[in-house]
Amino acid sequence: MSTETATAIQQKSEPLFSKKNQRLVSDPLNDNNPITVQVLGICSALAVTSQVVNAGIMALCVIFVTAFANLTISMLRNYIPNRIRMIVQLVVIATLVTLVSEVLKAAAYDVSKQLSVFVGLIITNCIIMGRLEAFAMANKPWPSFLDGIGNGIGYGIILIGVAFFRELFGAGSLMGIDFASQWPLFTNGIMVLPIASIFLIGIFIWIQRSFNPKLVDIS
Amino acid sequence: MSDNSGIKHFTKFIFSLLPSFSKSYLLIIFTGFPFMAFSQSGGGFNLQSVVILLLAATMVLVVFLFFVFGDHLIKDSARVAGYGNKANTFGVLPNKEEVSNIIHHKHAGANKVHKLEKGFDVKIKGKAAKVIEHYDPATYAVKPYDFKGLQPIPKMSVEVGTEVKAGDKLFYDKNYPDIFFTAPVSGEIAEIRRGDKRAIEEIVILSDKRKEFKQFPKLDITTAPRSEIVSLLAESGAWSSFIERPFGLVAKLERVPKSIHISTFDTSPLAPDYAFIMKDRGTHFKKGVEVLKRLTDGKVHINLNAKKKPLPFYSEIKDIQLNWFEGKHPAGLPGIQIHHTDPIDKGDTVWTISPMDTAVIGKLFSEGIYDPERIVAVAGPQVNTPKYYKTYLSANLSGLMSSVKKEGTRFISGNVLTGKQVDPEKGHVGYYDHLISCIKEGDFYELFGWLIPSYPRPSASVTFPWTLFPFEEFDVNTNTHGEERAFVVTGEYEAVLPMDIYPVHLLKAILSRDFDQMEGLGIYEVIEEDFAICEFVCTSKQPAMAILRDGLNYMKEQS
Amino acid sequence: MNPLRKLLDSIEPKVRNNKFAHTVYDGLETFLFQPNTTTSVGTHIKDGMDLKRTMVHVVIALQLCYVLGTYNIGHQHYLALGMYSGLFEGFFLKLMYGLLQLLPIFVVVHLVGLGIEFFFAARKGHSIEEGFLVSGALIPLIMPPDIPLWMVGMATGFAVLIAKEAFGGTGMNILNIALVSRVFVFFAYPGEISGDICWVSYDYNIFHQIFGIEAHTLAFHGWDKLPAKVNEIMVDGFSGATPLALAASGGWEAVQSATLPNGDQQYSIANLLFGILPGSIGETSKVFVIAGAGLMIAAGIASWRIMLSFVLGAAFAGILMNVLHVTAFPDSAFIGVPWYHQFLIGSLLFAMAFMATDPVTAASTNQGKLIYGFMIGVLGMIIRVLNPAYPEGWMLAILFMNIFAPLIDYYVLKSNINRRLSRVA
Amino acid sequence: MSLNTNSNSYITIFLLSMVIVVAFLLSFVATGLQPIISKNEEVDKKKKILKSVVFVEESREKEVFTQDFVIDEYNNKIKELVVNYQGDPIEGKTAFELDVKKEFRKPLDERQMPVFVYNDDGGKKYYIVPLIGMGLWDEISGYIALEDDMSTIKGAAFDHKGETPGLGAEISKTKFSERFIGEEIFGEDGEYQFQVLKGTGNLKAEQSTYYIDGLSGATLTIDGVNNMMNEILTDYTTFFDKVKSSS
Repeated sequence: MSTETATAIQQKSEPLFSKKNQRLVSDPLNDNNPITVQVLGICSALAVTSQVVNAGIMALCVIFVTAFANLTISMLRNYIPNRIRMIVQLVVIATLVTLVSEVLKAAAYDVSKQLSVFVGLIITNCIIMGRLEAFAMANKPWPSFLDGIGNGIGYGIILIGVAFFRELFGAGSLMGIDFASQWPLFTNGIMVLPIASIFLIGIFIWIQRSFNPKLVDIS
Repeated sequence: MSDNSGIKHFTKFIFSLLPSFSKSYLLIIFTGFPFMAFSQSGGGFNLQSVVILLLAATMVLVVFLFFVFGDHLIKDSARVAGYGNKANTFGVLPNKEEVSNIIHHKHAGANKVHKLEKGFDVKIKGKAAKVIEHYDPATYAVKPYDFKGLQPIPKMSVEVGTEVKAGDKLFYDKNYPDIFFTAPVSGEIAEIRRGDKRAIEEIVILSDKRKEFKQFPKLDITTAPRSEIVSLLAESGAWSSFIERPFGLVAKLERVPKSIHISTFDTSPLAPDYAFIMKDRGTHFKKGVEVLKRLTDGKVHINLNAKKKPLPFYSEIKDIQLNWFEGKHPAGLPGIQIHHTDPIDKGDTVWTISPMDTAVIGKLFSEGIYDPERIVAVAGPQVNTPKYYKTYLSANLSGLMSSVKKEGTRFISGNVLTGKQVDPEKGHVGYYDHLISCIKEGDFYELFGWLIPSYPRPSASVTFPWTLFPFEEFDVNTNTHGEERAFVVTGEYEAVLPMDIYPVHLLKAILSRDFDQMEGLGIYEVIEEDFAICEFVCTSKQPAMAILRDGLNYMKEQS
Repeated sequence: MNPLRKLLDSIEPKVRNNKFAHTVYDGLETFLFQPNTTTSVGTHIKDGMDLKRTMVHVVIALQLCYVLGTYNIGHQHYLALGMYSGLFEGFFLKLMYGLLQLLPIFVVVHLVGLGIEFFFAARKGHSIEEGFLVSGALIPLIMPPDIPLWMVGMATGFAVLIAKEAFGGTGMNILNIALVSRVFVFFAYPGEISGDICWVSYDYNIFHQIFGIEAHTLAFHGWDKLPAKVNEIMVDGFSGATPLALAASGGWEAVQSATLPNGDQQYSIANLLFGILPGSIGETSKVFVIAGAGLMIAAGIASWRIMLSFVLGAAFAGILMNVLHVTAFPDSAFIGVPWYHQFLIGSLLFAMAFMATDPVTAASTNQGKLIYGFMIGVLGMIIRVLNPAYPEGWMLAILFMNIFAPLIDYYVLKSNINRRLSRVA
Repeated sequence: MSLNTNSNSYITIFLLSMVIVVAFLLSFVATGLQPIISKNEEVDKKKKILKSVVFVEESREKEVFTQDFVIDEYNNKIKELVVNYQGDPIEGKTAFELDVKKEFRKPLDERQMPVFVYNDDGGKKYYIVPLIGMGLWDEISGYIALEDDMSTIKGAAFDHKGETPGLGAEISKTKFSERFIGEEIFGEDGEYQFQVLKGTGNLKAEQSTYYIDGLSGATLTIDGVNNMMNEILTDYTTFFDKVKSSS
């Protein structure tokens, strides 16, 4: 994430990557993961994780949308009328999602076909709305942007993690490269079904909680 | 009377089966004969099958006649030997009276009998023989722990060395300063034994054997105001024999219960025969009931066993309600009886008292003395000659133990389900107990004990071969027969608890501290002793009574 | 004292400090010996019945199914290959074939299942619970006979891990463990558990080779009978189609008219009753399943309420189907199968006796059990007959009702609560 | 903050300006990308058609069917044709743009039926017919290519929307579609004969060119495939006959 911010101008006294700002990105990766801890955005995690490539592209889309929606809303936060802030947030998200969807159709038609409605459904992804309400409305643009990126990545790693196992054991391939589909072990029908994502996310949560003592008290 | 006649038990058992079709396996065996006959001949009637049928019938007849003649012979020889009228109790077949007792439950007359199908009798060897011996030990001790709902450190009215008479105040609880706990006998306070955190365990009285009683005023029950009756009961120490439901605590002075229940029989394992204990105390009992009538707005309920002929004086009392019950344990517990006759709802208060304590109250009002005479049964497989002892409340145990095997024995004041373990030397009988149970400790391993049990043990499960013979009594021990597990098997609690209550769900509601659910599922209607049989049968070995007490305490705090 | 006891006592100090070793030791010890613990709080005596004994009675009730299942695997194998077509011809050969086919499955199930149980028990510092005794005995019986061992292992692992340990171990699971393992195979490797060829074991595994079962076939019947050519042999007249598949395509007539290569009726009533037919390992025999169910009811271990209402529910739905057949869908074959014959095909009775009655996952109130059983009966029959994709409904119906069992209990309890409240009002 | 962000006029102005900005942005992007997107869609459909006649293993599909290859191959080798039920060509219609699903719902005499004719380098002609029908759960579709005897199958490719993974869903795999190659549809007398059998390992499939193995456990999806092929190919018979007699 550091490459894309290299051009950003040094702001005020606080360094660009202060401890606090680093935490904005690293927190959602583990301690405050939007999927495994906040249990948001599950619907798309179930639907688009049958292949790593799809999941990766979906993750990129979400990272893009969360980051820029956060950025936009944060910049506008003092101008947005409170009564219609939800609508404004929605319009911003919808615009970004439509952009993403169009670009995807042009650049990677196969993937966009497989992701089908789920790109459009990023609009309803609770993570984005949640971050806008909880963070971007009250913070400056740069931290908001970082928060968006962090949450997007937090979402993305779980998505790709789930997709990794689903593709490996469901289709016997990885990143679309088939190497094991002749072995029945790697053509597990459950892994092809969306229900596998529930198990996998559950197992991820299980593993995460048994290694991260901070999370145990939350439940 | 020969109590060891196994054959007699067996025939009794057969007779008890005849009227009830719930246990029909014997019927199946008998109806099996003709079928066997037909199957021999491949179905259809022919000469061969008829012959076999006749042979089978003849065999049954011969066996029956053998029993009848043998029985007559034994009875005749008993008569010759000089047993006189008692000769009728000998023999292999039950006599007429016994049979009619088993088959027709006529004691209840035309009254309604509450037949409780559910329940389980834990049959243990060593029931007390109906012999009374006098017993007056050196020490008696009152144990504050016996009274539920009291602070662990009561306020003492005496100190070591004080001379007391029977009925003199010993201590009271700070929260209920009007209820006194008094000395059962006259003597000197020998010791105030303290336990953890200086809680008082026992107040030991060295008996002077003179039996001096504190004289209380003799109140006229019919005219004295209720408040005076109450305060006399509270002053004398007889008050603490009232147990208040819900929660099963010592009754509060200010409450007026909607009814008072007396259970005149005990179905728990090795239970003393109340009819035997009470048979000479009719006048005091009747007087006591008159007192109880003044205490309640509602009725005094006397709950009788429909299977036994009741003592005559129960039915002589006017203006009370007699309820007849029939069934296995826990049919004799007041909690179950109340559930069926006068259920406790939220806000209700019901008191229970034992018939013996009622008689003590009767004596208090007729003679003006608090005379807590007790007849205590010492019973159990570890006792050589189980019998009854006439003594006073809270007697020391040491002298009772002469006929008991001490090695590897657990001594329990009360029955084996709800009693407390006591020390055979220093221990004293509990306040509410009329029984000392002596059973083996079960601290030994058993190879494949869960699969192939090496000795008979009581069980509600029919997977054990000996459960086919329900007359058998067991030499029990305190082994847990398995480790504690999560609740897995369902329906086993319900099968032994004759109440419209879901015990497992109630316990789960307690564990999850769900106030509304506990109340809704009827926690007010039960106390620990009602769930004792559930805890006994539990295959998961869950501490049902402890959980229930926990829940009751929680409910009390919340309300 | 018992020398075995002495041996255990001498081992104990050595494993005391190792958590895992101690759990294993504890499991072994409590298996061999009833422990010497005595009562401390509450009642002074306890019932002789414990969970181990309860569970082992279910396992005992399954033994007849195991025996017949073992023989049936062998019998169907040789039947499919056109050898020893008489029921008792080649008796020991068939028994041996079945045993060598079943035993590895049984061992794998227990290795995987107990391994996971031991691991979690050690991790939590608990003693090993006996819940897997029953699950482990049930899982092999509901698998197709020629299922690959690794698949059984995975299914068992999945079931124990996801359906049980994740919920907190024995007594806490929501879903029936054995059925979860089967549902795993069903959805993960559908090719292995559907269609006509999976219900008969054609191949020879390594144990068959070691013990010379394959060599026997080779020596006495030639190369033709070896599995490489199985397809041709099948076409010669043996069809692995189960009565269910036949009923689904052609109704009861199709079941009755199926024949073996030698011209005998394949699914006579006697064969259906005794379970001499292709199918999952242990659930084919109606007679032995009923015997096991009877034993469990007599021993008071399984709920007769669930079984009874299950049968009533299935009969009710079956009759309804028959009525529909007459009135609305005269063309649909499966609907027209007489309801009483529905009991003879598929695993209805096995599901009734051993699956629906699992006390942990079933409804826990007595009235609840009646509703629960009835609903399974109705639902299962609907899935079996009306659903085009899933050939048998009980697995899904039971799992479905497992989820609803707490809801049923909730309403039963609520009625109890209302009864109590109405006393006050 | 002096700005009263809650006044009605402010809200109206804010919304209006936002809508205008967003509308401009989106329409700009959409118009810019439209040509690329529609080309993508076109290639996708052409690829499906080509897959039935150019057999490629799944693993190599991505390498072979590149965008350029598809467009070249399709434009150079495929001739589109729309026929009516009597086999006569209908002018003024492009087969590529016909909505097959809608057409096959119409009565036979109103139907416009697309045919794609593939001319391979050796001068041979293959006739590709679209298939559409119902599987177990949802729609199944595909293309089947016939050689110019109008009976031998050159190749087939199937697609589905929601068949059971591992069972019915296998029809979209080349493992299944390659079994069609070389089989025959119509018998000696011109009757429809072809059938996908139940299960695998059928001796009948090895011996006869009219039968192929199905998928074990996916009886109902296979029934769907059979029905679909039977219905649609029978509808084309008059056209096939005409082609045969003309050649």
